[in-house]
Amino acid sequence: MISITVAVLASLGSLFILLAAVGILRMPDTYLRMAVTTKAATLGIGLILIAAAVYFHDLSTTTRVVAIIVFILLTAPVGAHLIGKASYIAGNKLWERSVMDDLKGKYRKTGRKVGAPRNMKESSDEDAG
Amino acid sequence: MEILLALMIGTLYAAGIYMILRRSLVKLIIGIILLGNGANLLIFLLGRIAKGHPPIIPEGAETFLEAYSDPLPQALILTAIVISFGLQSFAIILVKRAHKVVKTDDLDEMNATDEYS
Amino acid sequence: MTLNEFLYFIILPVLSLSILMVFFRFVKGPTISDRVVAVDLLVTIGIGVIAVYSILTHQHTFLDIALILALIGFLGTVAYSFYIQKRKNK
Amino acid sequence: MIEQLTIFPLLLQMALAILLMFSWSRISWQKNISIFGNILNMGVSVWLFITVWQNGTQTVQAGSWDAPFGITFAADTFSATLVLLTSFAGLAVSSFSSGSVIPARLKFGFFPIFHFLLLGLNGAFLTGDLFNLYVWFEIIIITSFVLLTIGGEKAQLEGAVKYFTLNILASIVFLTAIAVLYGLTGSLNMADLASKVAAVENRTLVQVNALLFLVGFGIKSAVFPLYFWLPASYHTPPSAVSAIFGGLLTKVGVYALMRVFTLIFEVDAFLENVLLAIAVLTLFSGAIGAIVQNNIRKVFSYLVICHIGYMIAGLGMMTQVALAGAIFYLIHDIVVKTNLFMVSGVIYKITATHSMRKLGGFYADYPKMSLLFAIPLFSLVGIPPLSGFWPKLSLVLAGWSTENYLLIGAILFSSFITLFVIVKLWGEVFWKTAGQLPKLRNFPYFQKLTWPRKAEMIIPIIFLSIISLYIGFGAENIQSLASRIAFELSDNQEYINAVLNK
Amino acid sequence: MKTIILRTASNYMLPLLLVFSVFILLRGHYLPGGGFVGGLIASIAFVLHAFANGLEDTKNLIKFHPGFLMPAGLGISFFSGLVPVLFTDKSFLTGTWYPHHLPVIGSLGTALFFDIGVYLVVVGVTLTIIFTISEST
Amino acid sequence: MKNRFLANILLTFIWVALTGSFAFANVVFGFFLSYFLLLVITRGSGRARYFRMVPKAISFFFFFLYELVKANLQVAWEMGTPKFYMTPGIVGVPLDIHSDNEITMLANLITLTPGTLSLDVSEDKKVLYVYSMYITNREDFVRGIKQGFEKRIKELYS
Amino acid sequence: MLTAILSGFIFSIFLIFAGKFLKGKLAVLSALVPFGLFVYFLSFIQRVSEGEVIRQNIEWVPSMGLNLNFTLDGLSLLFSLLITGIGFLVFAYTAAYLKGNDYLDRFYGYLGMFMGAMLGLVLSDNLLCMFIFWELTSISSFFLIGFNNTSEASRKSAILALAVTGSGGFLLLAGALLLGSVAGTYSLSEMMSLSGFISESPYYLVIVILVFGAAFTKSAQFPFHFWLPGAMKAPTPVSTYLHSATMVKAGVYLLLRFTPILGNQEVWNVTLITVGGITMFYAAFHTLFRTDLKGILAYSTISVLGVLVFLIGLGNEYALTAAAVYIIVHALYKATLFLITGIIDHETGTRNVTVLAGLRKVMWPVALAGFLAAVSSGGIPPTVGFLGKDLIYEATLDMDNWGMWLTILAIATNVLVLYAGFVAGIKPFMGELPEKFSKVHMPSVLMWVPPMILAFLGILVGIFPVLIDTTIVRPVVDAVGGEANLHLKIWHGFTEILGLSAITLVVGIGLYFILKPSEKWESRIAKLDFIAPKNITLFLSSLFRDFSNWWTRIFQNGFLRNYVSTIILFLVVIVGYSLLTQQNGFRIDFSSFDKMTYYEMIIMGIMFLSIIFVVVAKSRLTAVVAMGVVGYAICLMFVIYSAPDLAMTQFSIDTLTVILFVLVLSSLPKYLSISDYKMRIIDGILSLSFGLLITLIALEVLGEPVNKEISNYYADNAYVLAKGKNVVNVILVDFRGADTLIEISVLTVAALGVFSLLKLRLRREDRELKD
Ligand code: NA
Ligand code: NA
Repeated sequence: MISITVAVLASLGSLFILLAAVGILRMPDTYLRMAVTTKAATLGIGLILIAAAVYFHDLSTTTRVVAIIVFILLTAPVGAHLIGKASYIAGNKLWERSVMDDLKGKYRKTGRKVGAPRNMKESSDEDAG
Repeated sequence: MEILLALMIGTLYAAGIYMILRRSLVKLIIGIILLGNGANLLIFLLGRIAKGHPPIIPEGAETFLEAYSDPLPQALILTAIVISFGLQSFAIILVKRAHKVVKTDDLDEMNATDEYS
Repeated sequence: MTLNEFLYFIILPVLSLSILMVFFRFVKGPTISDRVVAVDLLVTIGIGVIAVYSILTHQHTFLDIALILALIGFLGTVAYSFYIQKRKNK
Repeated sequence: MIEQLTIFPLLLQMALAILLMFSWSRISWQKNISIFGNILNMGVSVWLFITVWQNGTQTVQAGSWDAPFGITFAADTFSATLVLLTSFAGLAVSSFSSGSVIPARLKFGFFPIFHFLLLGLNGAFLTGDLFNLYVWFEIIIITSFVLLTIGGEKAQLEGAVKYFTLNILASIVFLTAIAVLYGLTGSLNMADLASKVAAVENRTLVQVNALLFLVGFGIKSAVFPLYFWLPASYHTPPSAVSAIFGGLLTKVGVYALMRVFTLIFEVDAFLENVLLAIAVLTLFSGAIGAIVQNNIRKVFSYLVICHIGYMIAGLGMMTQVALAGAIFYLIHDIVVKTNLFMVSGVIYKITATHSMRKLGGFYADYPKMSLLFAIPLFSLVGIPPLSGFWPKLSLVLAGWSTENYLLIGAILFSSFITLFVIVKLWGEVFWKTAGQLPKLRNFPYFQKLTWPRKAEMIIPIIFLSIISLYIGFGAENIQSLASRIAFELSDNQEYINAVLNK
Repeated sequence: MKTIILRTASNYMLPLLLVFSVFILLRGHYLPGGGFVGGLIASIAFVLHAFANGLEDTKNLIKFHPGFLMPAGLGISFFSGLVPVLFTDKSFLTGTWYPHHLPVIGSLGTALFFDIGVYLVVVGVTLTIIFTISEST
Repeated sequence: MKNRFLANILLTFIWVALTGSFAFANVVFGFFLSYFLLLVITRGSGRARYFRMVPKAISFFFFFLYELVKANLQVAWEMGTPKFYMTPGIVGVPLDIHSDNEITMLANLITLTPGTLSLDVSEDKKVLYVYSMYITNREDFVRGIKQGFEKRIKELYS
Repeated sequence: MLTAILSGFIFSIFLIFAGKFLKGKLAVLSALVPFGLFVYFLSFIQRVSEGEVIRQNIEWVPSMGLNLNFTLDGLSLLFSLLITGIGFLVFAYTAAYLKGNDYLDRFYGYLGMFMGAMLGLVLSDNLLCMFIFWELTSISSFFLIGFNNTSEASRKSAILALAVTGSGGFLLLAGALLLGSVAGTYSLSEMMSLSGFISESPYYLVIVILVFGAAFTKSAQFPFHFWLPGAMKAPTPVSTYLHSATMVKAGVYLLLRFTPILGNQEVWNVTLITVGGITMFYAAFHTLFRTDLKGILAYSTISVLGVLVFLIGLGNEYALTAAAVYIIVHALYKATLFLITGIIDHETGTRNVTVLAGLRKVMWPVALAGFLAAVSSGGIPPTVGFLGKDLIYEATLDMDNWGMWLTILAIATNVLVLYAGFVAGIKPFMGELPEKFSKVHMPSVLMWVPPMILAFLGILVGIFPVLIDTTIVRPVVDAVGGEANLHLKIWHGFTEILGLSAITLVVGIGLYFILKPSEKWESRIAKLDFIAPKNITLFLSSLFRDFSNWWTRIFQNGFLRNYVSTIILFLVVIVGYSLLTQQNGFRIDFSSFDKMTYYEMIIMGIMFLSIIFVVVAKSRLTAVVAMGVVGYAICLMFVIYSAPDLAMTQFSIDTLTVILFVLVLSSLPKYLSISDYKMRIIDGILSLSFGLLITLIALEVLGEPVNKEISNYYADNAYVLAKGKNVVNVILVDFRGADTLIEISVLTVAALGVFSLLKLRLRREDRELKD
């Protein structure tokens, strides 16, 4: 019974991961690749991890699996958001068949958002030393 | 398996040296890092590798019940990795500072200290 | 077919294939963002591989590594995007 | 507690380093802690030396794990001697640094790092474990990097990039050698390795392994053709740093070579040829390198290389007489080279230049100081009976008995060139009338310093000069020490038994 | 790169990662982990926080210069090695154990304090390096 | 104060889960550990009301799961077929929620849902820029988000 | 005797501290030191002439066979008396000569040191001990020649002199050690009895060559003579003392000392006769072309040294006696001439013999001394010079085969020496006093008395040869192993020797009146300078310097990549040679390898490609990211091969490194691609061979049996003794805790380094290395 559950979960999980892989390979622009991969992979990994939890079938493993899933759910979207934003600022073009771009012109030519405050010293002002 | 790993280690050594032989500061550091990885893997390989048997004594047991992989090379590599990290961090900063002060990135232009004065 | 065989002959190959595809994207780029996305995904798949491997070898210890990967891999992504943005700002 | 005497120098230096870090940026505390600590360290080192001299090899099994399972620290006569010399040089440089290093550098951790370096040196001399030696090497390397770059001047950084890269390369080769050795024997304890390596059937691999160690340590000892990092960098940091580098850093490599090639590997015919060829070319390259330099610190740097050749020569010939000569030279060289770089520091403090072309007039202006400086200078040359003379006797003698005529030629040649170079330096720096040197504003000229700071610079030079003179005139004692070390190295059973508790 | 999203997430992740780092530290003697990895995770937590909130924020958070952790950690490790020398007649670094089994940690011994020292040093080192770099870029 | 206490309890719980031991001592240790850590790092944040949250959170979780699977299938279709049917674009979604926590949660959930990706939040926290693979028209898309995730998040935090 | 030797050194050290008091008139008191010693050595004449050998043995470095063994026999006594006697006069003379010089104390210090060294040299019975003093004479000579250290010419001469004599010193060292190891002792007196044994040793020739090298350089034999004229840059007392009377005779002393040990072999005699013969004539001939008084004296000194070597080479009874006498003769008249030259120089300000004339009118005692010395140098009876010259002819005529030619050579030399002596000792005083010297006055008593004493001694001994015959000369001949049956006589009757003397006299005096020293001659000979040994040596040394430059630049060329490739090439060559020349071929055991799994291959493949990608990447960030992938692949590898701790650490550190890179990358240089195609190929080949070497080594090691004794111990005891289950961690914190403690220290120092590197900014004036 456990074996079958594990097998099913793992299969589903790897399938979603495969999906993400195909996505990143096929999609025509950076944003699409990102949009496709984050979730598919997250779901896939979640399923595989659950499979492992089922397989080991003890409290400490389960809590660890839960922890990993929570971490991934927390970090994956944040990461995707960061790269997405960064690549938009870096000037990566949208796919030519895109229908709209509400962000167009929201960032200055220099790339920094209008009025955005400085954090970890974005510009590298080399001191003249 | 070992033969592939050995080739990989050779590749790391070769790539490391090749990068060090370039004229760019950044490549130099990357080369050093690759070499370090090669050396660590070499210790690992020559300490003999085993699959699926981490050197952790199972719960409830006082010693290993089945095969285990050699913990000593692992400990050595761990030490080596951490030390390399320290050195690499310093190297990265050194390069940054050197680049800033010497105002060139071409290693070939950094040869004033070898000239006679 | 035992569970182990199933994992070994079906699941791991699928994951490996995915890794190869993602790696191809990594090599191909074309932008640095694509590469970073690819690396991010590689790490994620790596977590899956480790999870499967831990079942294969009956070593739940390996899940701890998966945990670390999940936590820290993220930071790499943050750093890269930080850099991509910073470079643009220069 | 007393049983731990062997590692007292380590414990003390570690404690000092930590204490100094806690006194971050309180310079005057740091100076006092450092000097006082080093005096204490000298006491401990003398104590250790006497104990070893009277009772033979002392060991400490760290963590109470019997060798070869834990890490063993062992002080045989060789180690104890080097620890003793390190304590002399350390005390001298500590005081010299207090006087000469500018506050800006002192505020950025000069003293803690310096004590970490001393810790590393002592550790390298005392450890009985090969991987542990690697770790000690690394702390020596990193501290030397930091000391080399502290201040971040252009020349420092350019030199440091080379120093860094080549020393890292040495570490990698060392690590590679350790990997091979572990793969062959499964052990890291040097005494244990002695028998385990001998038992390895595949002698080719053993030889390959030995060569890897040779290259790794060779880079660190700055032998031909592996020395390039040294002339590129030794003249760039503050003189106090050059002093400890020039005196001790390359010697750790030599120590490691001597230890490894007497304890673990035997020097076969091929290795002997390689070592002797290296020795000849090192003597040659170092000597002629020194001739063409005009920066006094560069001159000394090349002489550092040149004189490593004597030690390698002794190792290559591998007779007890030769080893004794090499060790005598090692002892002499540590004291003298440290002293010479301090001398160059004082000269710099007085004139703000290191260039022989610009320097001059010391003899007329500072007669007593010149006389003092003459002691290390002419000790280096080995004007008999000063300290550099004695080891050459053993080395040439060993050369005759092993029929290495080319080597004798190289030894005499390099002695001659050393003589020539130092005499030329004497002419340029001390005799020649000084040209008009520009007066630098705000430069902390020696003349402007307060007397305690002057004393902090001059007393260590006097201190080491007295030791040099002792080595020269008390050569019998040093020779019997060197002979005893040579004997212990070639007949290592006592060391092995002490380490393995047999 | 100030984004609300990252900043908010980092506020959650910092305590999580820190707890996790201590967890990794304490169980190191029994399972994978230990002072190094623990320390690295802890420092990564702060680095993440610095990325999200700016360096000044993170520095204010820590309240003291992370460099202080280096001598402190070294001191703890060193002293835990000295304990057997000072209080028993054993060698330097000999594992000295409190005779009773303790909850959470298991056996309490110098090895644990040694590892805690390692942890602190690693945190101190990593943060010093990264903060210094951030300040001077 | 309360928040801090809650955070403390939450961390204690996580600790217990991580170590897998509910032994009294472990709980106490976990409590003091998280207390200490919070003491080190606290700067005041969040104003979650944990107790009321729980039931809503559970229903929310299932809603999310549903969306996740649905979207994944959609993407799977896109991947599996040789032709591309997508009509991607970036849409600025005006926000009714204002707290950082809420916005973050919304943005993350959008990102986690296949086919969409939160790119940025405007400086004034009024607009969330979302990238999506399927945009038929702006209003439908914006409504979809506001009716779905945003509404539930608002309920969760109220 | 030790006290006698040390007194010179003690005197010098005393001057370091008390030098201030030695200024002015008190300086003359310092002459008491050599005087006391002279008297002390005189007191031994009786005992020594009776054949007694006085010994003193003090242990110094017995483990190297070096002890302070002193013996006083005839030879040593002769030299000791010269050293102290002439030393006494020179010390006194100096007080006036250098009156008012700021550095008079230093000068006396060096003189004292030299005297001590010289005494040590001639009194040592231990060869190594002798070597020490030998070197000390070179060094003190260096300081004395360079006494006028602000003059570049002085400095150069000092260095040249030290370079030549110093290199000879190293030959002596090598020879001494070889001789010592052949003979089994360093004691000269013990070696005498081993003479036969030594000359049969295969090393005999080497020893002789080395000893000759030392002696010829020290005693300025052709072609190593060229340092001596330059050494005349030294103040005249130095020229007198070192470069004519004592130090240059150290080589002669050495040869005499070794005559009973190494002599009586053909190679010994022939070489010495040849070298001595060439030197004596070559140098004597050179005096014709000199106008500087000191130059003339320098060459005539070289000539006389040649004569002495020549005599030692002849080696017969006459020759050895002649040598002993000639040493005395030369010391007496040449010292006189030098001192006179010093007086002339001091009073007139010139040493140019073409302008000097008529000085007898202003300084008649000096003129008298000069005359006596010149006469003695010419070997005119009844001076002591006559005794010497006679014996030389006796010696050459005694040679069977070449006697005739050698005699002619000797006559020619003596003619020229006579000429030189007359030019130096008589010419400046003859003729009309030029106007510009009219204000020249008598020198101080301290200056003219010493040459006078020496000159009169020359006459005295000439008239009463018995004064030195049995007391000094015969013990010398005794000591060098000759049979001393000869008696010194001034009148032998009308023999052919007398005829030869007469010829010498007539031709010499004729030459003096015919030839006038002139600058024209001097400049003419200067055209031949390019083949002079000095210039050839200087040319060779400049070639050597160019070579040094070239060699140093070739290796220390400033290019880091060249350094790295040299090192790697060296490693690949020696390790590769050792690996590829092994007898049994490679022992790679493929069967012992596990089966590969596909996922391992995929990880390896990805890692491999990433490495390639790192190498070929065109942008910095891409390379860094690819390096990250390499790290992650390694991490997975660690997982697969059962190293969870490593995997964790590798992953964390890899990420941190990436962060570091990213933080500093924008301030790092853009990627460069400057190496040309050829360079890349060469580097590629070198790198690949290095990588291949490592792979081969790894594979071969894997075929070796495994020893797991230590790992097993860890596994067995990790929990039982160290109370931990993660064995890796137990090793880190317990079994090998020392490693870890240092490792965190490394980290700490690295952090401090980063901190100081980035935060510390030196103020301009704090920067070292402005030059
Ligand atoms: Na599709
Ligand atoms: Na998404």
